[in-house]
Amino acid sequence: MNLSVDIGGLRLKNPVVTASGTFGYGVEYAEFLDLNQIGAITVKGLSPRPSKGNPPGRIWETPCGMLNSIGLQNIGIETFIREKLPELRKYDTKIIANFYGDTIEEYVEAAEALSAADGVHALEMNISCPNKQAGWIAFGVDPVLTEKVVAATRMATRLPLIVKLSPNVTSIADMAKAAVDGGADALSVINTITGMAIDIETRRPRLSNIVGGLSGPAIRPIAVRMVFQAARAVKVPIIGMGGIMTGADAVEFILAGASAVAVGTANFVNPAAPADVLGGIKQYMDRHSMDDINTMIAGVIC
Amino acid sequence: MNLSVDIGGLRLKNPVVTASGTFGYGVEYAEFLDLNQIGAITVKGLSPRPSKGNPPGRIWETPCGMLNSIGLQNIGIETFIREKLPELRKYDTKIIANFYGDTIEEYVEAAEALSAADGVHALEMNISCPNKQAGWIAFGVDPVLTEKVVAATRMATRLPLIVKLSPNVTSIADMAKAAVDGGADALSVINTITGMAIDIETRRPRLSNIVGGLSGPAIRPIAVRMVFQAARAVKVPIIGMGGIMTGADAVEFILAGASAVAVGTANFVNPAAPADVLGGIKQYMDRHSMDDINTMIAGVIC
Amino acid sequence: MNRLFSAEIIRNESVDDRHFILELSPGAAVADTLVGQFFMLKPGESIDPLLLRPFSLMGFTVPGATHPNGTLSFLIRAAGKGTNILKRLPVGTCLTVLGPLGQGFPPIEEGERLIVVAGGIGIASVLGLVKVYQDVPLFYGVRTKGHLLLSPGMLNAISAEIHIASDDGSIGTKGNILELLEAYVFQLRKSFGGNIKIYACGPHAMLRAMAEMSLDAETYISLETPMACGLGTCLGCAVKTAGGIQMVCKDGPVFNIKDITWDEA
Amino acid sequence: MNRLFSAEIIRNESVDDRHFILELSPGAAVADTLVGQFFMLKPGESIDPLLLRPFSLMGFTVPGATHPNGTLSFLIRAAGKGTNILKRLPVGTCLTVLGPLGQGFPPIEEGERLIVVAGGIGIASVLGLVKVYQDVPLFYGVRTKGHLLLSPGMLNAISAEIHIASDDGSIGTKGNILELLEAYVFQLRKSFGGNIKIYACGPHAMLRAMAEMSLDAETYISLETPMACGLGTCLGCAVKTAGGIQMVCKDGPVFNIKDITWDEA
Ligand SMILES: Cc1cc2nc3c(=O)[nH]c(=O)nc-3n(C[C@H](O)[C@H](O)[C@H](O)COP(=O)(O)OP(=O)(O)OC[C@H]3O[C@@H](n4cnc5c(N)ncnc54)[C@H](O)[C@@H]3O)c2cc1C
Ligand SMILES: Cc1cc2nc3c(=O)[nH]c(=O)nc-3n(C[C@H](O)[C@H](O)[C@H](O)COP(=O)(O)OP(=O)(O)OC[C@H]3O[C@@H](n4cnc5c(N)ncnc54)[C@H](O)[C@@H]3O)c2cc1C
Ligand SMILES: Cc1cc2nc3c(=O)[nH]c(=O)nc-3n(C[C@H](O)[C@H](O)[C@H](O)COP(=O)(O)O)c2cc1C
Ligand SMILES: Cc1cc2nc3c(=O)[nH]c(=O)nc-3n(C[C@H](O)[C@H](O)[C@H](O)COP(=O)(O)O)c2cc1C
Ligand code: FES
Ligand code: FES
Repeated sequence: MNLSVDIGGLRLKNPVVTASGTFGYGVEYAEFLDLNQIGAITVKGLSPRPSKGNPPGRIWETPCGMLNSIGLQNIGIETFIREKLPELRKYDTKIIANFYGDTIEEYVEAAEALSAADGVHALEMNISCPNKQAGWIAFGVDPVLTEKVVAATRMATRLPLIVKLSPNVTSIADMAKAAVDGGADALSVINTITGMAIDIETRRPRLSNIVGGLSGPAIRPIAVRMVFQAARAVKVPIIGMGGIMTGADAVEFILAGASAVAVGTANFVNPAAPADVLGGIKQYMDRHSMDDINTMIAGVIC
Repeated sequence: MNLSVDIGGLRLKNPVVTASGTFGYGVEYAEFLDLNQIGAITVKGLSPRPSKGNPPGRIWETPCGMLNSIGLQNIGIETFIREKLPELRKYDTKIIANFYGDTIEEYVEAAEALSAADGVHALEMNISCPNKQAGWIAFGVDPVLTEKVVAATRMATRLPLIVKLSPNVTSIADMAKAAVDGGADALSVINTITGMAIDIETRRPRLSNIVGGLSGPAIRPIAVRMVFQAARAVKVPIIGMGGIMTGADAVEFILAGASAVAVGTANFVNPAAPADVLGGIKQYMDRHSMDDINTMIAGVIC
Repeated sequence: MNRLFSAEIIRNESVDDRHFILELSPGAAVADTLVGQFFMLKPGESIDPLLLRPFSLMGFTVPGATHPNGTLSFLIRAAGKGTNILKRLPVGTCLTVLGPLGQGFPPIEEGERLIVVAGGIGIASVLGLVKVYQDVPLFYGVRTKGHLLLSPGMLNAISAEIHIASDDGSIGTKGNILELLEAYVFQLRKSFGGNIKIYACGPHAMLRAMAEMSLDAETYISLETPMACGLGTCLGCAVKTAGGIQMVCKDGPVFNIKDITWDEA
Repeated sequence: MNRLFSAEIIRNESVDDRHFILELSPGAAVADTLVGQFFMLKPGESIDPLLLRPFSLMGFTVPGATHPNGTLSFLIRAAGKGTNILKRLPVGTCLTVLGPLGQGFPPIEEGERLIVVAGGIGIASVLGLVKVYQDVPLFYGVRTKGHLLLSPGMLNAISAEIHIASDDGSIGTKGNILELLEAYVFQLRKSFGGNIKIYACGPHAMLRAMAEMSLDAETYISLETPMACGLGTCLGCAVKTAGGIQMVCKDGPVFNIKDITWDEA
């Protein structure tokens, strides 16, 4: 059975990767599953300098989902390279470094620093986190700015460049095109959807940041739709994500047009989720006598 | 206890209304609750001429939600006025006629016809149904077109005009402003979010229309956020909706900025839901010794 | 008579690995129910699964001392999320129930002959017919012996004329139940000039095959589609018919087979 | 020793209307657990509620013939969706469990004196301390007699020195347990020159009040925040400390009270 897929020059042994921010720096999960067995580990979003994130009141559960406003807390690229990467290099899997900047210059700086590191196989550029304020967010929702920031970052790295799109837009197809025009080798679809919850007893928002990003099974139908639309709009491979809990969910994304899938919130419910999702995909392929996963990509009949 | 609220000139005895398309033409539910006790009945979306909607494969359940692509099947305004309205006039509640057109002219035509009818108290203009194709959808996602179609319709009626916004946009605040600039007396926030589901066994979309609208508790955090953002952007009252199942959910929307709330998908799970939601709001007000619901509107502390 | 009521589970019994019988004692009087009508049950109190699930009424008992509103019983296949939750609910649990809903099978008039056809779990919708009209022939097709949902003994007790076919021949005739049916109707037609009626429920493929057969009999079938409201208001359970789109929950689930447009249904 | 395992419910017993004791028999060996550490339990198999719920280990039994991996017991308040589901799960149900997680209370050294303080359901986190260190004084505050989660008899069996206060005076001293505590520490300090340690768990308001008291004792408290991963990876369970943001699930839930920044925690 061939499970290997190509994500814009990044060859994965199988299509299951972890979603940034839901799997720490990867090594924390070695206890629960064999990290060598997953396609890639995407690490928590990194910035050139450490970031302390938002004040407490960072997560809240909602129907079949959760809101988070971590605010991109991270140890910074330097510490990541020094402390985490050597650990990660021990595993026979690909490492995708998710990163962001507050300005175009920071994006470029981050991409350069990560590209120079030994053991980073691809970059995932987050232009879409709903927890950052003001101008920043425009990178993820204004196609002109998207193309600009992607193009600048593109110049700064030879690694496969994956751009992670925001679902908080009118047209995911336009955003996908802008990212590809800017030079993206692949797309990640989707990041979290902006939501809000209020404690009716205290009248205060559940999150200190007021709004946060919705993830989990609740958003899956929206994510599948966006993967489908993005896949029809551009030719580059797509990593699909949003509420994947099982192999069947993953297959739905692949049929919709994803070449790989990322497991996110599911890791909190089951720290061995990526392995279980992979197992489910294999079972499905067995049952349908498929011997190459690539024949399934975008296989929806409509 | 004062529960009465004003929705752009439409005075409701209490803030609980039904969401269009989830309560038929109202009378079907007389068996399950006292229709006199709810704030208003919003009827299924009407068009100048009857519409047969989409082929079967119209609904599918998803985690804590459902997709629908009914495609706005309806009996047409004429039949509605002749057959349903006389029945509805027997109840001491307000009737909100939800409607749509395929062109600006049809919007105007619909608004005129409904305004001339005896027993319609307000119009809710649907510019946001994700089940209609092509140009139509632009009314709900392009602020320039929104303002234009609302302004034209505004000229065609003296009834309170409620514009129902699409959540499938980058900025709900901009859409809210456009609708108000066009002349909306109030806004309904939100319609369904475009989603998709695939049957992995047959590889076919679950809906004949491929995509459909996601509703139910799954979308509640997104809806609360949009009500909050819209309420901060404009001064007109807002009818909040999206996944309201209980009184507590309704209170969350009111605190976020809604002056009234609509119960939608919940009616399918519990045909007496509007009465139960109203009961829950009253209990909350009792518990917090509130004697006027208006003091609660937009009461979130942040 | 409120069609929205609460009912207590008084029996939840496995028939085999996948099927179980759920018997409910309603908390309020239930309207008279025609065979072919259905009820919607809420699987537990969670909002996932969200919607009520539709099930045909398989049987009922009349009000009595222990159950002042009688009992309702359903034969259910554990097909997915909701039915698997129902399968595990302990006796004593209270469920939200909506019904009776939809149109049942039209009553059989004097001088008409009824033949009942069931495929698999479809037996649940039509079993009541065999009980009501007594000794009508029942044609029951299953994959294999293990899938027979009622024992031959039980079946024989409700009708003198039971015809069983299984795909693998492990019980009854080997092959398709529709072949037996066709032969039977052909024979019956020779001796009986009146109106022969066939009432059927089973998998989509079986019903579709019946539509393509030229049986000289008026045929009514019970259809299944996903449902939300069960009341004809959401317009979700559409089926294409000769007369345009109809709602399975309100105009059906029983339809004259002639009226169904099969290409997309 | 896998921290992700399945465990069978062997006891699910009401303490009162809102509280219950859940005892589990793990399907695999469980790592040694310090008092103050916690486990996360999955409430049923549904995806709503979605996340695991954190609970302090109240007690355990060592491996034996019936339960080869010992047992774990939790005292739980039915607070919302997840805990209400747990409350109704029948004995024999298997649950997914993750743990032990976090940092427990630091071990007591020779020559130190421990005082344990609990408010309401907080008793679950600290009860183990009273068992482990034997006859340490326990200060236990409740609203009213009915809220006492363990009978006075049970409490006396585990420590000779139980101090109870209730808001309404229906059991123990009327008033705030912290007043009793304050007086006790003041007295103890007169006779004891060594390190006095107070380990506490209870409602946020109680812990905050403790932080504002000037008790001459090193105080450790167990905090609660909503959690997703329990492993320090989601960065969701943040608390503000003197040393910056820390994670309750990994750096805590036990913290030195001095380190907590209360204005926003
Ligand atoms: C009028 C009618 C009568 C029925 N009578 C019976 C009966 O007597 N016994 C019995 O076992 N089953 C019966 N069914 C089918 C039964 O309703 C479905 O098997 C059940 O809803 C599946 O729910 P689930 O949560 O287990 O499956 P899931 O796959 O988890 O359900 C997902 C969604 O799809 C819908 N769905 C899935 N399969 C079907 C289906 N075949 N028909 C309709 N909706 C479906 C569900 O309602 C739900 O909304 C009947 C269906 C209809 C419409
Ligand atoms: C380290 C730790 C130890 C705990 N030990 C115990 C214990 O021994 N006994 C006990 O009864 N309770 C304990 N709690 C609290 C318990 O976890 C919550 O009451 C429970 O998660 C509420 O879940 P729910 O689904 O019933 O409530 P819901 O309100 O439906 O939950 C909604 C969401 O909020 C979170 N949440 C709500 N209240 C709390 C809270 N107080 N603390 C943390 N998260 C919350 C839930 O995890 C969930 O994500 C502990 C909490 C923590 C963090
Ligand atoms: C707690 C949390 C933290 C996240 N942090 C990041 C991040 O740092 N960078 C990023 O690109 N996406 C981040 N995400 C988004 C996820 O990678 C993913 O796109 C999203 O959660 C949808 O997938 P899911 O529903 O499977 O979780 C985060 C999500 C969660 C829940
Ligand atoms: C089956 C169905 C049909 C609907 N039809 C209409 C409609 O005709 N016009 C309209 O404006 N909104 C329609 N809606 C949207 C609802 O009115 C409401 O905005 C949406 O479902 C969100 O609320 P909820 O989550 O409470 O259902 C429909 C929704 C559903 C589920
Ligand atoms: S299920 Fe709603 S119309 Fe039939
Ligand atoms: S719960 Fe995830 S970091 Fe603590």
